[in-house]
Amino acid sequence: MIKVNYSNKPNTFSGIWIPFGVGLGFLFVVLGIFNLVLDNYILHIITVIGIYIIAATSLNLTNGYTGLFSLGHTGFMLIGAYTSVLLTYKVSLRAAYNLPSLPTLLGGANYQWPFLPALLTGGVIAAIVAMIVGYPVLRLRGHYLAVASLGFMIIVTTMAKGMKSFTRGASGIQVIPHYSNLWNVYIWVAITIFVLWRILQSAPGRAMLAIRESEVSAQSQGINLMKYKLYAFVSGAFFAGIAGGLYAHFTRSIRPYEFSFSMTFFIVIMPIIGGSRNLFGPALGASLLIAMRYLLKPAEEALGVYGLVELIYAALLVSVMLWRPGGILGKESRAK
Amino acid sequence: MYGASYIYQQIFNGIVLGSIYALLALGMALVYGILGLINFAHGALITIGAFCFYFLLFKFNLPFVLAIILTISLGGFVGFLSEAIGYRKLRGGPGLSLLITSLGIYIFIENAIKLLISPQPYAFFNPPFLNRIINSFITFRVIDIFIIITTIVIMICFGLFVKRSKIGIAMRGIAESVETAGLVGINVNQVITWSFVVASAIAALTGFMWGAKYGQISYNMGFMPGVIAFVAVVIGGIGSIPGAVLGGFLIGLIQIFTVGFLPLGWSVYRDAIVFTLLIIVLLIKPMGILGRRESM
Amino acid sequence: MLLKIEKIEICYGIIPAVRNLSLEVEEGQIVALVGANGAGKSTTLKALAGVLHPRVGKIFYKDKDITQLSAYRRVPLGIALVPEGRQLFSTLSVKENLRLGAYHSNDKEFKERLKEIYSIFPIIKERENQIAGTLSGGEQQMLSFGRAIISKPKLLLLDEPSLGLAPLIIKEVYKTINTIKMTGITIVLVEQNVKMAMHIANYMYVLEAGELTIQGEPLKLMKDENIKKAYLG
Amino acid sequence: MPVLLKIEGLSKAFGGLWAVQDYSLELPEGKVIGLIGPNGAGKTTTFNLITGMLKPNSGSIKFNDVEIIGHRPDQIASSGIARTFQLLHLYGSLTVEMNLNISYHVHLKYRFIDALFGLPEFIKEEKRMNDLVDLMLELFELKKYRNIQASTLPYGLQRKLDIARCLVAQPKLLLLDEPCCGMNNVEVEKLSSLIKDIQSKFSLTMVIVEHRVPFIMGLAEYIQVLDHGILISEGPPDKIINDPKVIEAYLGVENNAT
Repeated sequence: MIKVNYSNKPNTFSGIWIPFGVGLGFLFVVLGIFNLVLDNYILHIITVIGIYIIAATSLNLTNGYTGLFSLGHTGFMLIGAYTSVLLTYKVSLRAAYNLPSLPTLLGGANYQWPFLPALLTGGVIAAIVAMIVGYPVLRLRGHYLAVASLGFMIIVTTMAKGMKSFTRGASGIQVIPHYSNLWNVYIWVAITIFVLWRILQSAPGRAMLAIRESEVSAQSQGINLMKYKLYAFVSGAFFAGIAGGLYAHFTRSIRPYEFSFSMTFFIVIMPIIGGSRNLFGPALGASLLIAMRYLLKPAEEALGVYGLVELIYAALLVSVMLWRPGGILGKESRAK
Repeated sequence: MYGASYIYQQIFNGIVLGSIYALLALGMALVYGILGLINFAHGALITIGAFCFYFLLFKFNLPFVLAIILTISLGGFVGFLSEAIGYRKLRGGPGLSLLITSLGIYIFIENAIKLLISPQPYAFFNPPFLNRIINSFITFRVIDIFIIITTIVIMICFGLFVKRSKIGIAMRGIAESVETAGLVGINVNQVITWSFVVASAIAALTGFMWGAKYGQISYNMGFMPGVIAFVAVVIGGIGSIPGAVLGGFLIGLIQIFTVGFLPLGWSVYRDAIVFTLLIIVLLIKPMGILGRRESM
Repeated sequence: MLLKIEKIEICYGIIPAVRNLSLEVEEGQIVALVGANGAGKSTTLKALAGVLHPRVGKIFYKDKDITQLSAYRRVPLGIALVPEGRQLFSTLSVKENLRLGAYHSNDKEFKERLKEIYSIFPIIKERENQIAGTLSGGEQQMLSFGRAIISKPKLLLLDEPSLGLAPLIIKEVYKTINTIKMTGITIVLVEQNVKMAMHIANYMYVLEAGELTIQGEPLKLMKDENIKKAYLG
Repeated sequence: MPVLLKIEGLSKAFGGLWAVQDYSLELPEGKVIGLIGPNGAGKTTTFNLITGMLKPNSGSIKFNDVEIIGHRPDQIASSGIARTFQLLHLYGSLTVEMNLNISYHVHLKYRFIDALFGLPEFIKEEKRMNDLVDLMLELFELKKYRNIQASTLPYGLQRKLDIARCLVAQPKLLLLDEPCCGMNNVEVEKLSSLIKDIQSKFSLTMVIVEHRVPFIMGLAEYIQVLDHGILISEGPPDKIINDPKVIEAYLGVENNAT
């Protein structure tokens, strides 16, 4: 018989805040030490990992916990990235960068939104879009949902390419203010994991798990399927929007096709490889895959074998599916 | 506004593109019908077919017909391999694991090509006879006619195969019930392998068509046509092979019309329009145009 | 002995459906398995057909151990099943259904056998090109028989052939079963309709909650008061 | 006793075949009735109609005097109808405790903000849930399996868990669909006494579908017999067992139609 560790009951006030406080303290002490000890290149990688942790963890809310396989997550990241960028972009720079149609939203020539409200707005807009798209699309089952959400991603990227007066089309936006750093990225990592943890420890999270396990049963126990599917999809989209905004303000340049299929593939396989039924599985997958990418990149360039990283990712994915379907942190749970 | 000749030209172009989609959708529908799998790896066969033909004809200077035959065979073989390695063990497990695995196989093949051949696109030269331009009421090249005729021939052969041959009937039987098929004595594994081989062989051939038609091939050329082929299956009606073909032609026409008749800026949206159409169809008629109602 | 089951136990996942069951079938006989809903009759039959495999125990066919042999390999050995609820390929035509029944023979052999089947079931011939799903219940049952017999079985497994059919048609079906028996095919019959089964069977096994309770020749059992009880409980 | 569930003229057809035809039932609060009949008689279909999983072609179902036809299954469940399934639909890869927790869903009214910060409302309701779940684990002797994956439990315990989680939902009406499917006689007897126990403890109103006649005779005060979707007989157990129509449906006595 398989034992699953779920009995820890954090459902008291101190049961929530003590573990979170300890975890948060530990995280930032470690980051502080890293910041002192490690060089900038490695800190850069750690920051990128943080951004992907937010993306992968939030995607896992639908793909892992609710059993809705979405391939549209980067669409929401794109929305978050563009929204926050357009808000933080200096009005005076807009004309210079050929973005004339942009509303000057609040303030004069040198005004620009502060980072936090811009970032939050990006997340909220992504969530609103998820609400609108989710209502029709989430009625579809497994495979259809995968293709429809992939279609959503493609629609979003082509729109970003097509609406030139807002987005500068395929050439993308450069000289984005550099706001994201190790600290605010990891604050958002902590927030994402905390909120997801709370969702999973309360009624909505249990409803999502129920939907994954058996829609028939969930329904007959009073769980409104659409409501909780939307709940998962929209919360996931919000954090995707945040991840997108952090990403844009970290790399300082974005182009529509950055957010298309290959990024989707990375983010989708992170939870699967790390373990999609564990709160920290996606984070582990993200760390592993991104670290691997930075490790192998020099080799790839030196040898001139482009595609090596993706090739290894794909082989890893197929191997995990065949031999360890629960992922690295997953317990073998193929009981029938 | 538009002359008759322009309109016919667009329709013709739409049919050529639609032929390619229809052939892809054919194989996709076959595999989906049997395994319930959206085979993302189907798109990779297009790339494999295109590069295989390119090397055989231009690097090894094989005769055209032989190059085509070898391309098709290689496609079939890759289909066989992917089923044997990737999917067989996962059958009967959670439905999504097949889908995720097919994503993995797609990315694997795509990057294997990128790594082994080139990350840069190749110019695809046609054998000269295919490039001859014919100017009449509408303008076209011999390759266009080649695509249309090949498509028709394949469809007829495929139709006869599925309708008449023992294995074809077994494929339809398995699509209805794997369990019953096993009961009456059908070797289910063998038939499933065959359907992958047939679908992949056809997809490899479309790779050649794509290259010959558009003059450029690259490691990631197969993704979009592969996904669009599945959209064609859904729009036409899951479980219906004629539906898949119809869906393929419909999407081909719509994409060409998007570019041909809408204002210039709209051509960017041609893929987006396909998916918008998909979502609309799924909402209004979830079973597709010719689809049967799936039982509970 | 054509068929011998030795102490099998079969589970659906972890649901035990049949326990410690042993039975024997002699060549040329009709052996009936009867019992209430969920007693394990159909499960036993599925194990004989190879859809399910017992976790414990063995099945011998012509003295050969076939316990773990998969279903499609049993058909060429001469074991065919007429499944519960007929399970035709409802989107295929009548002829195509028969073609799949004769999957192990080539086109020429198929044509010959098709003639034989049509002579046994003339009604099927009339419907040759009709889609199986559009046949009436009785016709579907006949086609289901035809699809099984066309593989030239020595052992025919019938799973609730009267289920969901009108009384008059049930009589037809049982006449057909008798005809099939005359051709020398051994039959294992699973039936809820005990009276019908009693009329036709040479030997009966009564199952209850996955275990064998009573067995014997129908004439003897008919007098047994326990049978009636076994039915209502 | 007030009538809890009132069904009138309920009919459902699948592709032209009547699965349930003109079915009626008046179920007073606190009563247990049994629904029996051969395979395919329409018992499970009736349950699916009551719980909103299927839409009837005609008829009316009133629960607590409210017409529930057209309501979604989750709305019907929230109004106080719980059911088990013949083929178990447990949340297989979740723990036993989680299976029970999920069933309490309809009673949790806190907002997400309460859950997020662990506010009193959240803690109070979750505690209530945990207490009830503990009670059920005790009652159904599942305590030591609390942290075990539901799908790895032995079959008899899975059946028990299915009933236990229905009770966590604190339903006004409980529908049991073949609760002893796949059990041997000893297990059936145990289950029977357990259900009797619970019934008297919580004075539950129940409809039980079952084909094991002794089991149902011991539990139900009133029995309905379905055959081919039609109600062929109803009444107290001793009347049913001697009804020739019932014996015919079960034993399949030859019809004298010719």
